[in-house]
Amino acid sequence: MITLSVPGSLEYRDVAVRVVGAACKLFGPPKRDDRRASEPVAAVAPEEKARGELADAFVMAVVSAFSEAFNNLALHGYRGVTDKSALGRIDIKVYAQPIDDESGAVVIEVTDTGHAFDPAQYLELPDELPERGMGLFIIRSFMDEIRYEKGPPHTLTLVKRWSLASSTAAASP
Amino acid sequence: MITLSVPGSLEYRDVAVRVVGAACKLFGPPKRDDRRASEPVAAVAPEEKARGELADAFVMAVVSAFSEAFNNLALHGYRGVTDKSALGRIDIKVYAQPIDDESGAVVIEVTDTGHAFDPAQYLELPDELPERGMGLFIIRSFMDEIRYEKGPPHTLTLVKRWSLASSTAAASP
Amino acid sequence: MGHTRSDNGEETLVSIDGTLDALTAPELRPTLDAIVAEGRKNVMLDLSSLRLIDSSGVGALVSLLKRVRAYGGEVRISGLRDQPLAIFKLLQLNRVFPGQPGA
Amino acid sequence: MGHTRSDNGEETLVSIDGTLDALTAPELRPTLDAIVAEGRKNVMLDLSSLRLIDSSGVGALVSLLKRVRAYGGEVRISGLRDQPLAIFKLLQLNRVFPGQPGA
Ligand SMILES: Nc1ncnc2c1ncn2[C@@H]1O[C@H](COP(=O)(O)OP(=O)(O)O)[C@@H](O)[C@H]1O
Ligand SMILES: Nc1ncnc2c1ncn2[C@@H]1O[C@H](COP(=O)(O)OP(=O)(O)O)[C@@H](O)[C@H]1O
Repeated sequence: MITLSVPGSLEYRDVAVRVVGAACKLFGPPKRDDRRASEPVAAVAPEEKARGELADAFVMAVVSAFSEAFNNLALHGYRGVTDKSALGRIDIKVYAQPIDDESGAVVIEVTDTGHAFDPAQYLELPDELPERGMGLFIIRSFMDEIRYEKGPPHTLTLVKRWSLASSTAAASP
Repeated sequence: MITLSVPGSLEYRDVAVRVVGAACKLFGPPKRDDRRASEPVAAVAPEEKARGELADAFVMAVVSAFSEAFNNLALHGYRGVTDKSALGRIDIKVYAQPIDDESGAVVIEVTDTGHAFDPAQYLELPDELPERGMGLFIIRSFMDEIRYEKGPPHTLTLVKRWSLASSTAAASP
Repeated sequence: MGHTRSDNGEETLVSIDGTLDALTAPELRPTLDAIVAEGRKNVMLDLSSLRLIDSSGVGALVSLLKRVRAYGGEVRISGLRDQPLAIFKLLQLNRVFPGQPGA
Repeated sequence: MGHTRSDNGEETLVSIDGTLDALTAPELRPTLDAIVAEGRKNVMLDLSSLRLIDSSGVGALVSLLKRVRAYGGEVRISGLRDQPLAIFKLLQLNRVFPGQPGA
């Protein structure tokens, strides 16, 4: 498990996104199959390519969703906090939930002490040409599970699953 | 303050180094002088260049020193731990120590529960062509202060100061 | 995020690189507002060096699109790839923003 | 870290990119060991794409240098810059490793 704690302000988003991105590489779908390291490169190559794409898409989805969650905390959760020293924090836990050798999940728990909200209220895009209100839609679309536990502290849990079966199937001749 | 906690193993070094690098950008010498934003670009340019170099060198030094400290914990501090689930953690705190508008310091505290050691024993390079034993030399050379408090938990504190006076002096015609 | 604007006759080209998000989108706003204030009708966004975008970044571009269309202009995009492409597809904006002229 | 080895007559060129550190140096070892086992006398390390090095990475390169010198060969480096250059200067290794032939 990796834990990170930063002040609830947009400046810290970049640090948090980097941690989540790196955590996906550690806990998400592996790019290389170490068990096949002794096989000839040609046999492994197409599968490696499919795995690489699976891993990249995984990181992309999780980083996109997490960024929206972080934005919401800094912009809405801690809205109206003008005294910087009184600013609440954003605590992030990232860990792997192993399923088997070929699949697993990455879980991200984001905890804050700001305003609460009800994610069930924001299920659809507000407009055909939306300028805001897309954050929760992006989170829901890119993650497999989203849970919210009202506090304070409030915890938003994001879960993204992966399975090598989908990538190896695509790569098989 | 930013806090990060990871298992005491080399795989997590990259996450930790990213956080420390990003923290240096937030807490170290600023690249831009926001007070001069309204001045013509030509007047600001040479100073911005000097500031950019100061900031880059600062991040380089801190990241290099911190990487060595992390290596040492994973390789020596938690040496001999074979059961991964019993592996101790590395807790990292990074914060700014403001001095004035023109200078400050970044403080990194690294805490572990592994073997203790005495940094005062490793003051010099072991050899003219060293293959090991360079870590503490690098830490000492790149940081302004290093403190070690024996526990457990043990805490290694690294301090690096910065001052814009040196960069603006260099950039003045 | 970095961006450049260049005017070439009727066309205005805006190239955006790096990360366009809640933190950096405000830096882009004055450039977009000026384009609207000047009533530029043919705006091209080069997003080939854009690495990451979030909903705030998308919001800034959609706002530009709406305002330029309001006076009869058009905003095209080119070079969309990786994460920004995934976001545009998800929000079905790749249909809303036309691509290169003639493409 | 990525690395490539190519042999051109007498010379062996090893290009190393990315981060050479405690985690990745072990991946480089087999290549360096093979160079020594084959007794290659003229080794050039291209470090122009090396972004970050730590003491373990330096240790691997110094170990190569010592072993190649032991049988009368030489290891040169080229392209050192940024953080790796700072580390080599600090450890005074830029004097130990000769640069390009004739440089
Ligand atoms: N962490 C949060 N704390 C408080 N309110 C939130 C939080 N996240 C979202 N909200 C509320 O949900 C609404 C929809 O969020 P979102 O879909 O991300 O769009 P946007 O942030 O662009 O408004 C927000 O406008 C806000 O009122
Ligand atoms: N965090 C630590 N815990 C235990 N021992 C340490 C720690 N850091 C350093 N040491 C001891 O100090 C020695 C010198 O460290 P260093 O200068 O980094 O070189 P190296 O790691 O290459 O040996 C190490 O070999 C080790 O015995």
